[in-house]
Amino acid sequence: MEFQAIVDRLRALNAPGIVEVDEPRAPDKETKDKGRSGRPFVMIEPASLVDILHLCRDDERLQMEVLIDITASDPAVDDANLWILVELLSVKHRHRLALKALLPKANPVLPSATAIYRAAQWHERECAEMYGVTFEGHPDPRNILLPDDWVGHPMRKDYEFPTEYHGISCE
Amino acid sequence: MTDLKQQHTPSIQPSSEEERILPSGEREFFFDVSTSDLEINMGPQHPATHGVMRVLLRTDGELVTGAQPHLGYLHRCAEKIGENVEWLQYLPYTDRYDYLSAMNNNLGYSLAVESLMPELEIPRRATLIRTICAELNRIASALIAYGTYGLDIGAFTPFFYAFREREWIQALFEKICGARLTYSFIRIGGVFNDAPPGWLKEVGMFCDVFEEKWREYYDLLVENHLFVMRTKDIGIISEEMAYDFGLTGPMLRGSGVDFDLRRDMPYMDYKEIWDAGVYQIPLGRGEKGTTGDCWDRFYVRVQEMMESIKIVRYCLEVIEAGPVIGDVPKVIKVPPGEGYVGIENPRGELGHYVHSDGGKIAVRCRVRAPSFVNLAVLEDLMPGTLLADSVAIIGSTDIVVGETDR
Amino acid sequence: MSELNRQRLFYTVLAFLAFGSAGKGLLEAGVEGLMFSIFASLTLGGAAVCIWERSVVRSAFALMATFLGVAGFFLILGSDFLAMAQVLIYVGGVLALLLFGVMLTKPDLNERSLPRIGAATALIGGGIAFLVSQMVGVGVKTWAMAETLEEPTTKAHDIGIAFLDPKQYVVAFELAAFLLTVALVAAVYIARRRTEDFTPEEGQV
Amino acid sequence: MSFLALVQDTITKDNVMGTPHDGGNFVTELLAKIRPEWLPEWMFILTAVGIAVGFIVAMVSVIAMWSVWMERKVSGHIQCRYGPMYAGGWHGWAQTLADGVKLLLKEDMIPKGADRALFWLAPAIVLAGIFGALAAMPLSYDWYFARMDLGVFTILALGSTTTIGVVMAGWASNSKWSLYGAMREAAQVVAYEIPLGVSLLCPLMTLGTFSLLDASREQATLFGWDCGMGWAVFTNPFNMAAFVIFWIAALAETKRAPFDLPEAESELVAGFLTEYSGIRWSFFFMEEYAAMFLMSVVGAVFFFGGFETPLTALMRAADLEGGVLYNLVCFGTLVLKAFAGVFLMMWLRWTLPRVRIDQVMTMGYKYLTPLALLCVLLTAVWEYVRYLVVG
Repeated sequence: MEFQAIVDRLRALNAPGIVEVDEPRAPDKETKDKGRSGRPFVMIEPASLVDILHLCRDDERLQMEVLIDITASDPAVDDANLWILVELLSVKHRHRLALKALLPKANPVLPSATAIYRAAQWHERECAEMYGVTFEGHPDPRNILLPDDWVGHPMRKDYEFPTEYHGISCE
Repeated sequence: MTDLKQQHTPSIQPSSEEERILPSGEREFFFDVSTSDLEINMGPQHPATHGVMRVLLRTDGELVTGAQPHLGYLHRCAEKIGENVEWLQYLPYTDRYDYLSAMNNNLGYSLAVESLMPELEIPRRATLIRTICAELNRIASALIAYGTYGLDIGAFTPFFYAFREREWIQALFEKICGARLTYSFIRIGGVFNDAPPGWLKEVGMFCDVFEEKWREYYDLLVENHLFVMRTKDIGIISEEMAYDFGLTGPMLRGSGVDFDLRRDMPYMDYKEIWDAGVYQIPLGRGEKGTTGDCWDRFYVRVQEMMESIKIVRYCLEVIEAGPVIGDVPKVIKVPPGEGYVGIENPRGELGHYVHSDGGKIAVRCRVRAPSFVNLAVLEDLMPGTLLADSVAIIGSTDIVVGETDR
Repeated sequence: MSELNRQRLFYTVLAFLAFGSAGKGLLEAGVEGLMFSIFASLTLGGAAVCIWERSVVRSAFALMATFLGVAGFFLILGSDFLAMAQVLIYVGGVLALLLFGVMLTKPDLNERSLPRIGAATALIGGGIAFLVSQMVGVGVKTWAMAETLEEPTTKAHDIGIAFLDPKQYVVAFELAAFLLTVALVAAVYIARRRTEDFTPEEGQV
Repeated sequence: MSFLALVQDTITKDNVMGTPHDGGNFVTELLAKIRPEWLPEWMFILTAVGIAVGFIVAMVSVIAMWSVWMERKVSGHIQCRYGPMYAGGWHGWAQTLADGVKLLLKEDMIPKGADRALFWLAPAIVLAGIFGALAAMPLSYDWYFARMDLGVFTILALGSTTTIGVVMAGWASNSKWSLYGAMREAAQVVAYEIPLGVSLLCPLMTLGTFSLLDASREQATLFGWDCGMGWAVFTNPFNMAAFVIFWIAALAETKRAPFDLPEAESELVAGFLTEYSGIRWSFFFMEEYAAMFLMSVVGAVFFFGGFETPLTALMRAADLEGGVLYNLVCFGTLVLKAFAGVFLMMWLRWTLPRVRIDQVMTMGYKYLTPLALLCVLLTAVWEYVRYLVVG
């Protein structure tokens, strides 16, 4: 299925929380729009992420069996939001779907998708330690790549690098 | 750690749940002797964890009752570095996460960046050289997987046989780009330089020799009775489980799922090659035991080497002279946008999510590492197996710790 | 006296006993006496360690000395078949199995509350008295030595005859075989008992 | 006729050869010629024993040294490489010597949590066991340390004590990997001692003796013809089957691949050897190689004719029996045959993957033991028939 067909299907299913559909566009000099390249995605409300994932997995025409990735992105220091990026893949129908949600940095709380995809478990752990996103209902919310006692969330743009670690200077 | 300790309750109450079906089909019971479980650290310096990974095992005699992988010993902040160096400067870092298939990593990253640059045209010769290099590297990586899996099972010699051919591949790479392990050869817009004279011919020679040697590999391990005894019916991943854990690549195909990104979501010229009917997708069919067992995964990897050879042969046939790199400036400025490209790495889907705001440096450079995802399945696979089986299972996931930790 | 010192004293005394008895044996009865003394020290020393040692696994290892010492006696008496059977079965088989079970226990030196001060002191005191009496040659007469250390001449031929001749050991042989078979069948039966046969109480052996 | 009587007849048939030479061990004999008058007998015996022990120690060292070099070359050539090539010049012959020096000079570490006494004792017990077993091995018809009529029984018995040393090493290391190695060793050896012993019964019944010397002499004649080719595997087909069982069990007893579970590198790091280093570590390897050699000797003597080849028969015909040359040829024959066995062990090790512990147990208890017992029965029948026919 093409991207547009997937979006239509999602709309037909009354998928909750769809904010907008963002597709790449050519730059436009008149409106001073720099344009956007890359691949299209669906913008959603963070709260309805789990519902949409449920829908995507269980609907027989979408049938996204595989959760490829859950990660976050911090677009800029002064941006108020984190981006939550979800990649889905349908093995049977051979199509992909990218989801994106804006999550306020002030209160980065998101329901966990672990119950739907087990694959989410480790991605969410990584996302949590790197960006400080709290996944509610995650069964094993420990650090995965960083040490257990690591302070701060390194992938945030405003992260300050530590000057020492356990008495060892990092200068 | 804490989690394991909470679960730590010596099994005194006998129940039918403790019944286990042995690989041989017999039923075994564990009930009469109440022993205390042993917590044992497999790694980070254990020979079977393929690098600095640690698995915390809970064992009852030889039986593994709990397993918990601990990662992060090789964490090198690859993604953070990606947000701090220029587009092209990041390319050598991609070599370092899956250091056994560096060409494929270069390729994945380059394709992801190129997906943000719609104007950029990749010359056909560059694409074909890319394909040749990526497939040769896939063979080299599969050879390591083959050899080290033999080591895990206890057979030493296949490892050296695999290295014999891998050495040739590395020599080929050395001739084309000067490096043997971390190539940085496939660049944004094409490849670094053209193949030296005679190189393509030597690749053809390699293909001829490899086809003969491959038979040797097959007889040495794949059909070896002891090897089959050790790997069949161990670590069975069902189709549903594979989906659930997001497995990709040989792990998924070992479970009998016919899915290969090269064919099903073609990038570069793979669609043309598939349409030419050059290669097939080997699948695990449970020939020796159950579909999705360790043997099936291993079998898929070994078969894929041959398929890669076929692809290389096709590329050698159709390749023509021409430029090898598109019109790329020294300092690349990528138009704003965000893209995700997943390619078929030897270990599964290697995804790069890149986000550009139009500058010289990425805003976000995410690596979706296949080993990282594939490793998560250990937690479910290992309990209920023997200690030796757990080693076989780790080996069959074919992880590269550089990639899991990035 | 601390536990460690007591242990050291015990082993020192044991070593003195062994060397003393060996020396005495050598002086009084030549090589035969020497051999007897060595094997006797091994047997008794191993047994003493086995009883005295706080670690179960060490006790089990000490049994090896006892078994070897007993095998040595058989050798002195000229029955090398018995000696080798003793080593093969008791050291190679029984002890290995014993260790297999015992090793599953924790390596905790304080977990056994067997003879602490009383037995150890008694043993050391007795040992010293014995040593002194032996060395000075007062009181205790030496045991009568075997006449000679005979060259062992057991042949398969003789053993076969001895085991199968109705006038010799066939009854004992058959009885032992029967006993072992029963034990084996019973072991197999126990090993194959099903889960349902077990009540929870039984499981907590 | 009952089975019992059948066995009895088989055993009691008069096929024990007269011993070609009745005397003490050759060290004692040699020393007796130069014994001074004033030397008391016990001191003389102690000296002789000391020299013999020194000889055995030297023998173990040489066997281990040669075997290690051989293993490295064999594995190298199997694996498309050369193995050691530099130390000492010709094909790296001095590599093991150099390694030995390195191991001697290495720091002798005992882990903090280890049981020091047992940790120290374990290599000693392992070595003592194998020395004792080697003492029962004759070098030729006239050269032996002890004339043992129970030679093979002694070898098996004393060889089995090395198990205790290995178990002790594993336990004393106070490492979980070592403990696993020790437990596997205990379980494995107990399981395979039975098929090993039982399968050896077949040639023992054919030859009618426990003594390695007599067994070898017995195999000189084929159908009454002294041609040096009356090997047990030729005179009785079931001995060949028994040899296969014996060989598998011997591999398990010497913890060689595919039965190297006690030290399974990829599973248990190094098993019971994990915490050992330096010369202590090398003691275990000396034991392993000596045990391989010893098992090959037992196999060679009881299945493949021992000292006997047509060459020895020829020398007997030429009336050279008892001479130094004859003994040297016997010795060389046995060593060659034994090293052929060692080579076979190495070949297997570098070819086959390791088996799993439950497969080891299944193989030992479910297949090898019953098969060995069946072999014994069939051998008995065959021998009885042969006895009736040939007489």
